[in-house]
Parts: sequence; structure tokens; C-alpha cells
Amino acid sequence: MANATTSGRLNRFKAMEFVVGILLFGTICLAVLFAPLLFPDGGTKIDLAARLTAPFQSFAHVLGTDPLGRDVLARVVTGGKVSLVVGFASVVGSIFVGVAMGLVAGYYRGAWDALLMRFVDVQLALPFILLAITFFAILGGSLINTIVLLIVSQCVQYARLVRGSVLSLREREFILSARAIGVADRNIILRHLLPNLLGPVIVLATLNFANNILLESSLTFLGLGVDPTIPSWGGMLADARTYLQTAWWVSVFPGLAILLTVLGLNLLGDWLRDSLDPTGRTSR
Amino acid sequence: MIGFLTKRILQAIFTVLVVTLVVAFAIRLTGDPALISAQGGGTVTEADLQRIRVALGVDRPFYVQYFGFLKGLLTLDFGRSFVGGTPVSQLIGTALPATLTLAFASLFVSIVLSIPLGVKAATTRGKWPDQAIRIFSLIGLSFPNFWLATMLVLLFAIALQWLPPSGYDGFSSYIMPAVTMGLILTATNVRLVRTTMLDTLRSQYVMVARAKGLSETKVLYKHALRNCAIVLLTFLGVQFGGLLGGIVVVERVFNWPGMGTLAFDAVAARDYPVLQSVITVLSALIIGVNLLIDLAYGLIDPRIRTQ
Amino acid sequence: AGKLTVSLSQDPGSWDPVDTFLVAWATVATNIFDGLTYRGPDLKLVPGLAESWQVSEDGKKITFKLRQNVKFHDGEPFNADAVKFTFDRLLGDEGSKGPQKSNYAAIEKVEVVDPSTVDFILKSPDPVLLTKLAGYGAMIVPPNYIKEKGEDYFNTHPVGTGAFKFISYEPKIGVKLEANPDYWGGAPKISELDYKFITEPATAVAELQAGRVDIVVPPIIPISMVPTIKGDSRLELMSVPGPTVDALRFNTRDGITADVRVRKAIIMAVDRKTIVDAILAGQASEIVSFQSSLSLGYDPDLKGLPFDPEGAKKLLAEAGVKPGAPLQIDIRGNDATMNEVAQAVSSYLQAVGLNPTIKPYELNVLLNDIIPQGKTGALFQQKWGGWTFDYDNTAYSMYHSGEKWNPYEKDAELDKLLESQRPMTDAAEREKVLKQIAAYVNDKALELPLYNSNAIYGVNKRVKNFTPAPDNRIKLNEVTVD
Amino acid sequence: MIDPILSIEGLSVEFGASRVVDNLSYSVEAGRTLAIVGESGSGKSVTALSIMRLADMAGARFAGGKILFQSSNGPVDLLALSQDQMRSIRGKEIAMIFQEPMTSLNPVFSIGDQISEALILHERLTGAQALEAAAELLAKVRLPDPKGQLKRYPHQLSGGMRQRVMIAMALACKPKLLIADEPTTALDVTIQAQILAILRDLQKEFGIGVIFITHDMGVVAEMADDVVVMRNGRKVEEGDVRTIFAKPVQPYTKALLAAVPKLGAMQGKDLPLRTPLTAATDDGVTTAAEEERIQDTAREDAAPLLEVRDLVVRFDVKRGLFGGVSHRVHAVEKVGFTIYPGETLALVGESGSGKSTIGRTIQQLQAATSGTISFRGRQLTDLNKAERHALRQKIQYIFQDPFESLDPRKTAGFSIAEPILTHRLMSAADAKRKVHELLERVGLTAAHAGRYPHEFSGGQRQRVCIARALACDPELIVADESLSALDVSIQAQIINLMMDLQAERGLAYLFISHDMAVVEKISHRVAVLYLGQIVELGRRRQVFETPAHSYTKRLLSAVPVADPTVRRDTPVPTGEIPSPLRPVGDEPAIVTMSEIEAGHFVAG
Ligand SMILES: Nc1ncnc2c1ncn2[C@@H]1O[C@H](COP(=O)(O)OP(=O)(O)OP(=O)(O)O)[C@@H](O)[C@H]1O
Ligand SMILES: Nc1ncnc2c1ncn2[C@@H]1O[C@H](COP(=O)(O)OP(=O)(O)OP(=O)(O)O)[C@@H](O)[C@H]1O
Ligand SMILES: [Mg+2]
Ligand SMILES: [Mg+2]
Repeated sequence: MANATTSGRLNRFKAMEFVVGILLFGTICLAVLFAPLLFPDGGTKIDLAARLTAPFQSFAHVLGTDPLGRDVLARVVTGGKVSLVVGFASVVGSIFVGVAMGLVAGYYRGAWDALLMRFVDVQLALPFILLAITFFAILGGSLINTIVLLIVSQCVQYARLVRGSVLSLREREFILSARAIGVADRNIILRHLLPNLLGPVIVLATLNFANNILLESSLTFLGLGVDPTIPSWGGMLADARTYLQTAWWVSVFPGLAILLTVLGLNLLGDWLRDSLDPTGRTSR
Repeated sequence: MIGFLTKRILQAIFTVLVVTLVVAFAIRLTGDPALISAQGGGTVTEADLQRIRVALGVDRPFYVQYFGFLKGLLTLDFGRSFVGGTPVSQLIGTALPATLTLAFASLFVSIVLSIPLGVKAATTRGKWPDQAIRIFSLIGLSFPNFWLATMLVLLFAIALQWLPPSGYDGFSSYIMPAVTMGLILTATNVRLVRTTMLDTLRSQYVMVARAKGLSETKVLYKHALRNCAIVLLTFLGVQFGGLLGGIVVVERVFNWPGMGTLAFDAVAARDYPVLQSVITVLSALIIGVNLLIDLAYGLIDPRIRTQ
Repeated sequence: AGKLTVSLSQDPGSWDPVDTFLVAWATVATNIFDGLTYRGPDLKLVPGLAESWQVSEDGKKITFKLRQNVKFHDGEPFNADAVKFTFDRLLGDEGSKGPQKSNYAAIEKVEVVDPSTVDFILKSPDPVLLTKLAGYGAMIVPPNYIKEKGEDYFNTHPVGTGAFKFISYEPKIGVKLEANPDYWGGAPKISELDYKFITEPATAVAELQAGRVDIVVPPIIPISMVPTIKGDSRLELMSVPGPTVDALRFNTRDGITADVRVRKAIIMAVDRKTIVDAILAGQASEIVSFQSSLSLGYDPDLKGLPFDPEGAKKLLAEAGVKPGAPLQIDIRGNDATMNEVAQAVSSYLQAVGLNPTIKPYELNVLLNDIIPQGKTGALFQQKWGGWTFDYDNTAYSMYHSGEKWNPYEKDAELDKLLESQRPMTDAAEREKVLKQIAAYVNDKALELPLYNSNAIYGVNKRVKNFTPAPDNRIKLNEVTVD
Repeated sequence: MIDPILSIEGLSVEFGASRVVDNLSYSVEAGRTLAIVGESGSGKSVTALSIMRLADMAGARFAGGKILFQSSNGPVDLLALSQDQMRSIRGKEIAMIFQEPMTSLNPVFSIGDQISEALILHERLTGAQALEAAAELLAKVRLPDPKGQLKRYPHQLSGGMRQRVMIAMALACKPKLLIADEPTTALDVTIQAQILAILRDLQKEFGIGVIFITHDMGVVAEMADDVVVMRNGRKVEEGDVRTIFAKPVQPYTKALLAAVPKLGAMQGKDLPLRTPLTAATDDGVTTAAEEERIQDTAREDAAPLLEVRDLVVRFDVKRGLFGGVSHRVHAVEKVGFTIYPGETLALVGESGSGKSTIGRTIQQLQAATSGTISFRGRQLTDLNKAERHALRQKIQYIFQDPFESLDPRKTAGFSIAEPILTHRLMSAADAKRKVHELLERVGLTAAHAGRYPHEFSGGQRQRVCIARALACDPELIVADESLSALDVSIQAQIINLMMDLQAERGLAYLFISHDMAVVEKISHRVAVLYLGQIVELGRRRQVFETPAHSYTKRLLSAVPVADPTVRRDTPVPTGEIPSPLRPVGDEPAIVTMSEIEAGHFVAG
């Protein structure tokens, strides 16, 4: 296409974005996938004699050890599994539920809107901890329940956000013209509304992805989460709370792991969004 | 319009009622406050427990307790805390201003930072300011708030001794909590502003605004931003709820006597009156703010107004 | 002169002695109120508002001679009527609303003999009563003040006979006191005493480091922050063995831990010394029975099971436990130290071929549902801190059938032992029985005793003359600040 | 000769790899009007945006050339200025009227805000003064109720009203150079004449130089002093207006002029006439070897296809956010007409008289306040869901603003294929082929299918919309001003396409247009709308040759003639402009129609 190569610099940047994104995210996923091979003990081996070894001191513990003398590197790599699963499942789940709710409410207005939005209001107003404590008191704590809880409490954010955008989009003439053609509501929603409001949804998803990895741990901290011997990035960060002054590495490395994952994901997300968005191709 | 407003306010009240009902019900599923009250005593008999239950009023059937609570609400009597018997209104009286001022200060910090940064990122898309801003925002997302808070405390309160490490007295005590919360909000808002701005900047009316000779600031902040406002406001509404309800960690770290802590402690202690009242007040606020935002949609976008 | 600021981990909510059981309350209240008896940091019982007392032969009557010329902060005199009023209130309707009444259930009534003499008539002898009169619900309160101002006002504006007078209380923020120059024990050396409620450990330490708090009262300083305080030249870490003990108790009813051999194997598998040295940084001491070394009933000669993984494996094999047998450890979700300890325990158990998992619970769910209902895993965390320092207080709750904290064990012999010591008035005699109980429990391996934590105080070096108390009840009238 | 106020020298502009303006030079003198005409997509708008230095902000690159401008601080090369320096020139010294009025107004600000902004900025007026000045400007461009309009928002105005707002905005600071990009496409000829008169007046008064981009040769003849003809990004021919019209040299210019529809060309004919296309080739002008064909397709004997009866559409106007309804726009009042299969009914009338509203109501995009619409004898309100859906295939609506009616995130190909796929008319592969075929029929290429809306020129977008409407074999097309952005040769091509389809399939059109010559050429019958009511309705010949209503007469006499030698001097009009906005309760009088001759009705 004639205009696809508008700005060489922008395109080079985008290519780089993609490469760096794939590299970061791919490496992390691979590492997490092969963690059992790399670290057969899963970072659970306790060595109280070697507790709080600083990083880059010994070959055995390149990233140092935690307060129980476990290898931080092994825990970071192994811990990725729980974190990535929680992050992905909860975000994908809430996007599906929330975006659907928002689209229906915003597009059809009326009773659906009133009903769904009241549900959203209720959900937004309920404090997360109460929800969490009740939820776990009744159903017990497990990874699946954590994910379900996160979905239940977060889908409403997407719903509200999407509804807001739909309200103004649905008055636009290109939506009217799709209606005039007789495009079924479902297709108007999926083909015309959805692509035009995906931007903010992606932003919210990024936020929640990182947030949920961290939340998983604060649930553990409330005593609602999962077995503390199973490592997770959020859990490591939470456990490191009181060691911030004395042993920075215990919190910084899991934090970096989250950062790099989120960074990789974002680069990929932005790249995807840009490639889907026609405006990016010619505007600055 | 008046009719619409009444309808929405009635809906809002109804929603608050549903929230209180859910809360009242949920909290009762998680344990008996009498057991907690009696914990410290020596040998506790069932009679002792019953005595405490009667004193707390939780021996009565659920609906009696709930309606009692509602009746209290009507007269603005929130009852007394199960822990120590302080009137709940007094607790809320100190916690609400603390939370609200902090929430607004944080929102303020976040708005003041995120809008210019987000706009800058959108207009320099792909160049270094954009990159820098995006990476900054991702760092903000990747480390938990207690981490940021603790770092601030270590730097400004302990190493430099410029600011008090915690507490709720005076302007200086606002700085660190508001910055912590504000920076974390900023991290997301920057990205949001950037994305919505990118969509808007393509519009012809932005070009027309430029053709009038308006300064870039006016073009971006008046013409373009207003068209992003619906999304931004919606997001703010969602965040406001999170701010009020999810502020606990930051409140804890800075020892801020706010609603989050109050709610958290009340859940931990199964302090029904405090929890129910706090949630009622918070949900009324959150729902109120979101209602205002819904109304603001019409103010911002006249196309929605005609509906 | 000077102002002292103390950080407290909790807001007690009410200042009324009958309403509370919180240690944080006692930390403050010991400076506002006095009891008839007083127990200082050395845990010796000395006269308080009573100059002396006499216990009758059958232990059912105690006669107190009261101190003269003592006034409450509001000016009304302290006398026998005030004592009677205090206990009538505690045992009457007002007391029924709170948790304290059950601690004083042994008292039948209080009789005024003359303005400076009262008799306590007991339903049954209570060997710990004199200690209990030194704290909590037994604090003497001003009758006229309460009658005039009402109960609610008293809740938030306490008046006592203590070394400091109450000035103001802001819920969730703090409470301010000032010196009582007329204090019967001599005017305090400092003029102002502020307490701040700080829940977050790191925050309390930060405030201490920033010099805005002078004393951080336990139990808030986490072991992990001990080096931070030790590393700060302006600060001093003071720690004394406290009343708090931690154990992992067994589900003796179901599963593999129903077998005493398995329980012993588990105890032998865990290297508690290393745990105490490494994870608790020496801020705790190993225990053999579920009590601290300060407690009445503590037996220094009692020998626990040794750390012996090989022996443990053998015992397990003997009991027919297959390698990889699952085992659940229930802990309090908000206990960071136990979180680490449990993981260490789990790793030791893994080493002898078990397959443990850890399950954290929200505090109240664990305390009021999981444990009392007997829904725990094979092991569950029990933390106990009897301020009376009397093994009876612990042992009876833990081991007597039908007690809340004992969902599993039904042992008639143990019940009998526990019941037998209660009416004893002879302390030495009673101590013997208590030691017997400890040995019995040890023998049956009813729990995996872990450690007795120290009460850790963080103190600014400008504070002088401060003695850390094991029970947090620090009376600050002798303290000075630079 | 005086120095030109603006002169472009060898300008080349590129979007990515494609050069859309190539080595272009022209100049404008103060007090004179330069008309730019040419093929749709030939780079006229891009050149205009380059002068404003907005093209580079939209992703264009200047590959060479200079744009010299006599600014108040002396001559400057606009291409060499920074955006900051440009800012004091834009709006103040050079103003521009943008092509698509719909998307050029910011939807969230009121009209008053948007006009007064430039005044506050450049003329340093206070807010109140600026609003007052804005109201005067609106009155000048002949908007009814100018004070009231200040508080209204773009979506509440009709296409022509928006265009006038844009004109008012551009004139606000009395610039030295005015670039008008198709400024009158949405205006009916009477208002167009008035606006042109105003522009001429201003020009005389302040010595403004004007660049006038248009497809309407009549307007060129009336307004221009000089003409530049463009094609494919290049200048084809340049010269004094009379010379160009009298002695065009280049074949393209000749073809262009030959294709201009002339009012009165159909005199004496009862039915529309399809004429062969005239096109430019390398060695002159050729006319396609096609026969002329009389378009006798209207089947008035059959049952009517569409019947509109007593249609009323009103919009409530609220005062303030919480206020009640104080006024109503009586957009359509008791309108009735029928369309037969194979017939073209033209709907003409003043801007803002309710034409688009009628179209939208027929397409069920707007609820009628009262009245009935029946399609093939069935009332729309009686239809069930499936039937309504089917109807959306049979009736197609082409929106007045092509930009806003295309999804910015979908390619042209997707938009055109969508109706086909929606109604499952053919397989996806066939649809793709059909899309390419349609694109070619409307004068674009198959390659355009992959482009996004913002990558097209105004006329190209309009053709995408036409292709979309044709895609699903409708029975009735409501074409709202849909040939307005096309150059006359493409326009002729599309008119023929429409007529061919009518002949082949018996398609009916409701043709909403301001271009009376085109209307004359293609319509069977004509309805004249004024203030929401039909004032004259009859066969084309009756209405054009024996107009009975005074408004119709005015309309016809206001049509500009494509001959620079006969210039009329329309006086700048004054006085009240009637408005459809009325206080609640103040209902307009309903006109009664009488039949003055068989099939010719006039309000009396
Ligand atoms: N943002 C853009 N990206 C890519 N191509 C563009 C862009 N804007 C315009 N073009 C292309 O540049 C060419 C010239 O466009 P321009 O808008 O100047 O045409 P025009 O002469 O004004 O036509 P019309 O009369 O139809 O408005 C067209 O082929 C168009 O497709
Ligand atoms: N949503 C709306 N709210 C209020 N008034 C409206 C709305 N839409 C249209 N109008 C008014 O209705 C009247 C008729 O508008 P319409 O768009 O039908 O005019 P038109 O005949 O198509 O004019 P043009 O030729 O300028 O496009 C105008 O006065 C317009 O201001
Ligand atoms: Mg153009
Ligand atoms: Mg129109």
C-alpha cells in the first residue's frame, strides 16, 4: 500500500517495538515454561545458613537468597507460572465479561443499561477485601477462586469504561450508516464499536495485569491466598515488605520480573494496536 | 431532566441499599463478633457469648438487625462500634475527611501529571519523550504501592528528614501519601490519555482548530482533550471507587486514619456497625460520583445530551 | 519535664477497663489507672492501691487495706466505696457487655468494711486472682464521675488514680496524657505522654528512626527489622522474654497425626534451634512445653524430644506412614514470622519424607471457625500470650476437654490433672501439678512446641530510665527524656 | 502589476512514497480570486493544507518548492517557518474554509465558542464582544436566528448551516488570504448566491486574495478572476477566467467544460436524458460512442414504491441542561409524496429546510413525530423485525457527509462489502470481486479498497459511499447531496451509472441536491421544500419551465451560469431570515396545495 511506509522512522521504531517485545516476553515465557528443568527444586529448597545472601556474590545464588536462604533466581523463574496464570486468566476473563456488559448497556440503553450499571455500581462500591474475605470464607482459597474473585470484582471497570465510550460512539454517523445498511446489532457492536474503543480497554488491561499479579500476593498477605511455599512474584514482593531496608534484592528482582513482563506485553500490545489502527500509519 | 434526575437518584439510593444489604449479609457469613470480643477472656462459656451477643444486638434475627440499621441511617445514627463502643459517626467524622482529602490530593497529583505527560507522549509518538513516559508508567505499574511508599519514606523521611514518615497533620503529611497514590494513578492515566489523544488528534476539527492559529496548547488541551473527556472521566470514576476502597495499604504505610483502614479493621474485627456504615457512606459517595459523571457526559458531549 | 511519644500497634477503641482485653489498652491504662495490686516489669506482685492484703485460710476471702489520701484525677477521693463500685460494675450489667467479667467470675461480692478496708468474698478460691487484680477489668474507677458523666463519656474520657491524667483521645490516631503531679507514687518525671496508634511495622520503625516516636512497644517490630534498629546509632533495641509462645498443635483425632509416633517423629524432624537462631534472629527462645520461662509451671528440667531426622524417619516407618504422605499446616495469614517459620518446618518435614502444604487463614476464621470446629489440617498454629504468666491459663484452655481451643483431645486423666490444681491455694503445690501437666503433654506429644518470642522494644537513646516490661504494661512515671 | 500576495513555486508534496502534488506553481494577488478546478483527488486540498502548513502535521512531506507569502511583517516562505511562527499567520492572515463542514466543527463545543475563539485570540476581544461579533458574522452568512445559533452544537445543524458556520469562522479576522475549499457544496443556490455576494463584497472592501477550490463551473464563472486547472497533482492549464472558458487549450480543460451540466439544457424534454460521456485523451476530447438514451423508466402505473404521508419531524430544544423544552425545531411539517419504481424524485430546497431529515426518517434513523411512511404499501411501523431488516437492503441512504459516515478503522473495501455480506447476497470471494468492480465503476481503482477513510480526498470518499449504497442491489436509494464533491466529469460518469442502474433494475432515487442543473438532468419529478414544507411538486418540466411558487422561481434564477461574460450582481441581502425554530405552542401554518395542472401542485 502506498501509504504504509509513510515515515521510515516510525516504522523502524515499530519494528523495534515488536522485536524487543517478542524478545522480552518470549524469553520470560520460555524461562517460566522450562523452569522445572532449570530449577528442579522450584526454589523451595531452604538453606537457613545462607539466608539473605547478597546478589552477585556467589555462583550458586546469582541473585542472592531470601530470608529463608532460598535462591531468588530460582524463585523468580518458578514464580512466574502462578503470576502469569493469574495475570492472564483474570484479565482475559474480565475483559470478556466486562466489555460485553459495557457494549450491551451502552448500545441498547434502557432496561439493560439500568440493570447492568446498577450491578456495576454495587460492585464498584463494595470493598475488595470484604468481598475477598467472604468469598474465601465460603469457597476457600485456591488459585481458581483467586482468579474468579478478580474477574468478578474487575469486570465492572471494563463495563463502565466501555459503556462511556459507546454512548458517544453510537451517535456517530458511521454507526448510523452501518445501522442504515441493516448490519445486525451484533456485527455493529463487534465490527464497528469494538475496534473503536479498544484503546482504553487495552490500557485498563495493562493496569490490571500488573495489578492482579500484585493483588494475588496481597490476598496471600490477608491470609486468603495460597500456600506460601509455592513462589509467585507478588508473593515474593509481599514477603519482602519488611526487608526493604536490609535486603533490597528480595523485592527488586520479582519487581523487575513483573516490570519486564508488563513491558514486553505492552510493547506487543502497542504494536498490535498500531498495526490495527489506520491512523498510526500516516500520522506522526 | 428533573424527572430523569429523580429517577437516577432513586436508583442510586436503591443501589446503596443493595450494597448495604450485601455487606450486612456477607460480613455475617464470615464469623461471629461475640467470639472476637470474648477472645481475650479466660474460659468463655456459651452463656458469656450469648451475653455479649445480646449486648451487641447480634442475637436478633438478621432482618431485625438490618432494618434497625436502616432506621438508624434515616436519623443519621450509625450506632456504636463493637470495638470499644465509640459512636460510628465519630469514627467516620475523622476518617471521611482524611480519606476524601487524600483521595482528592492524589487525584489532583495524578491529573496534574498524567494529562500533560499523556498529551506529550501522544504528540511525540514514537520519539524519546513518548518512550520515556511509557517506560516510567510501566515502572509505576510493576512495583506495588507499599514498595514505592516505603522507598519514599526511606528517602524523604529517614535519609533526608524533610517530611514526616507518617501521620495525618498538616500539609507536609499529605505530600508522600498523595504522591504515592498519585504516581500510581498517573502510571495508568498517562497511558489512557495517550491512547485517547491519539484517536482524537486525527480528527478534522483538530486541524481546523490549528487553522485558526490557536496555540498548540489550546488545540490540544481545549479542542482535543474535551473530546477525550468522556473516557477519562469514566476512568476517573472507576478509580475514585478504587481510591476510596482500596487505599488501605497506603493508609497503613502512612498511618493515615482513613476510611480504608476503618473498613479493613472493621472487617477484621467483624465490627458490623462500623463496616456497614463505612460502606454505606463510601458507596453513596462512589455511586454519587459516578452519577455525577454520568450527568457530566451530557455536559461534555452534547450529542449524548439529546438522548 | 519533657514529652515522650510512644507508638502502639492498635487503638483499643474504649478506655473503660471492663470493655477490653487488648494489650494496647493495658500499655496506656497502666499509666492512667491503678489496681489494688501492681505487677511491675520484674513480674513481682506488689501493693498498688491496696497497701496490704490478707487471704483467708480457705482462700475464699481476701481483705484489703486501702491506701489513704489518694484522689482520682477529677478530685474525688479513692476509698472502699470506689472499690466496691468498681467490682459491682464489673460483675453487673455494665460488665456483662464486655469480655472482662468472665476473668473475675470467682468473686462473689465485695464488702465495704470501713472506708479503708474491703473484703472480697469468693465463690471458690482463685489462685491467680491477686495477679488479675493488677490489671484489666480490676482497675479502680471513679464512682461519682461515672455516675455524673455517664458510661459513654467515661469510655472516651477515662479518669483514674494513675500517674498520668487523660487529656484527649482521637480514635485511630492517638491518645494524649499529662503528668499527674499528685500521684501517690510520686510525680512523674516527664510532663507529657503521647501515644500514637501505628499498625504498620515498617511505619512504626520509620517514625522511630525519624525521631518522632521515642518508644515502639511490642509486638510490632518484626524480627526482620531488628538489624535496622541495631544499625541505627540513635536507637536502642531492648528485648525481654515475653509471655507469647508459638506452637504447631496436632490434630490428634484424625489422619496420621492421630498416632503418637507420627507426632513424635514430626517433632523430632524439626530443628527448632536453627529456626530460632536464624529466622527469629535469637529474639526468642526454644520451648519444650507451651509456656514461657517466666510462667508459673515452667520446668527447666523438662527435656523435649531431640532434633533427630533419622529417628523421625524410623518412627514414621514404624507407624506405617508412606513417604510423600500429605500433611497440611494451618497458619495465621497475617503472621509474617510464622509464615517463614512454617515454611522452614515444612522443609524439615519434607526432609523426612512427608509432603506438607501450608494453608494461611484469615485470623478470625482460623481462631473462631477452623480451630474450634476441629476443621484444621494435621498441624495448626497456636499463639498464646497469657499476661498472667500462669501455665494454668494456657494449659486449661489447650488441653481440657470441651474447651474452645481443644477440638480434638479428650483425655480424662489430663482433665483430672487440670481440674485438680485450680482450687489449690498453695502456690508451690500447684506449681508441681502444673509441671506434671507439662510433662504429660510432652509425653503425649500433643503439640510441636516452637518458641517463646521476646517482647522487642525499640527505644530512642534520649529516653532514660526505661525498663522494658515483658507484658507491655510499661509504667512511665520514672522515665526521663533528654 | 502588484506583487502577488501568495505565490507557490514548484511545490511538491508527498504522502509516503506517493507524490500527490508535483511541481506546482501559481500565485494569487490581493483583491483577486483564483479558482482552482480539477479532478477529484488531484491535490487541490493538499495544496491548500500545505499553504496552511497543516499538511505536514497530517503526515505529508514537502519534497520541494516554496510558498511565498506577503505577511504583515514582510515576505516569508511559509515552508521555512516553524509551526510557532505559522501560528500568528494562521487564522489571522490566512484563513481556510474546510471541505467537509460536518467533521470540521468540534462536536463538543457550541457554535458561538468556536467562532469567537479566533476573535478572542487574534482581535483581542473580550468573550462577550467576541460572541456579539460572532452573532453578526452568523447573520452575515444568512443563518436564521444568529443569536440562538450561538448556543447550539454542530450536530443540531443541517449540512448547509454548518458550512455557513465554517465560512463565518474563516471570515472572523478578515484575513489577507482566504482559502475556500468547496465552500458552498452544501448550500442551496439562493444562499450560495448570497454567500458569494458577501465574499465578493468583503474582497472589494478589504482587498482579500481568495483561493477558491470548487467543482461548480458556474461558481467559477461567477467568482473567479483567474483559473488554475489541476489534474494528477499537476497544473494542467492556467489563465484568465474568460480565456479559459472561451479558449481552453488543454484537452482536459476542454473535456471538463464540455461535461458541465447546464441549466435549461433539458428544455422541452419531458424525461431525463442519459448523454454520452466526454473525456480527455492525449490528442483532444472524445465523446464515448454511446447513444443518448431517454430515461423512460418511471412506472407510474405500478403501485407506488414509497409513500410518505403527513410526515412531521420536530426536535425539542432545551434551555440549559436542566431546563425544560422551550422551543422546537419544526424540521419537517406535514410532508407527503410518493415515489414509483424506476423513478427519480428530486428533493430541492433551502439549506436547513428538512431534506436530510426526511431522508433519515425514511431510513428509520430518525423517529417521525407523526405521519406515515409506507414501502410497497406496508407502513414501516407495521413491519416486524425481519421485515425491517430486509427493508434496510431495499432502501439505501447515502449520507451527506462521507467522512463521518465511514468507520475510521475500516478500509473502504470493508465498508463497501459490508452491506453485501450483511444481507448474505454473495460469498466473500464474490463480494470482493464486486467491491473492485464497484470501485471501478465510480471512477476509483481496485487498489483503493485497502485504504482507510482519512487517506482519501473528499470526492473519493463520496464515491466510496456511493459504491457502498449500490453494493446490495437496493430498490430505492436516498442520495443526500452525494455528487457535491465530485468534479464535473466524474459527476457525469456517476450520473450515467445511476441512470444505467435505473434502466437495468428499475431503481428509484430520492435525489436530494442543491445543484439544479444536475437535478434537471436526472429527475422525473421534483419536490421543492421550504421551511419543512413542500411548496411545489410536479414533473421536472413543469417545475423547471413553469415554476409557480415564488421560492422555486427564486431558486431557479439564482443558479449561476457557467459563463464568465454574464455576471449577475446579486445584492447582499438583508432582513429577517425565517427560521424553523419556534417557541413551544407556536405551530407554523400548514400550507395547502392546489393542483394547477395535471401532476403539478403548488402551495397557494
Ligand atoms: N492523509 C493522507 N494520506 C494518504 N493519502 C492522502 C492523504 N490525504 C490525501 N491523500 C491523497 O492525496 C491525493 C490528493 O488529495 P486531495 O484531498 O488534495 O484531493 P482534492 O483535489 O482536494 O480532491 P477532491 O476534489 O475530491 O476533494 C488523493 O489521491 C488522496 O487520496
Ligand atoms: N438533532 C437535531 N437537533 C435539533 N435540531 C436539528 C437536529 N437535526 C436537524 N435539526 C434541525 O432541523 C432542520 C432541518 O435539518 P436538515 O438537516 O434536515 O436540513 P437540510 O434540508 O438537509 O439542509 P442542508 O441542505 O443544509 O443539509 C435544521 O434547522 C436543523 O437545525
Ligand atoms: Mg478536496
Ligand atoms: Mg442536509
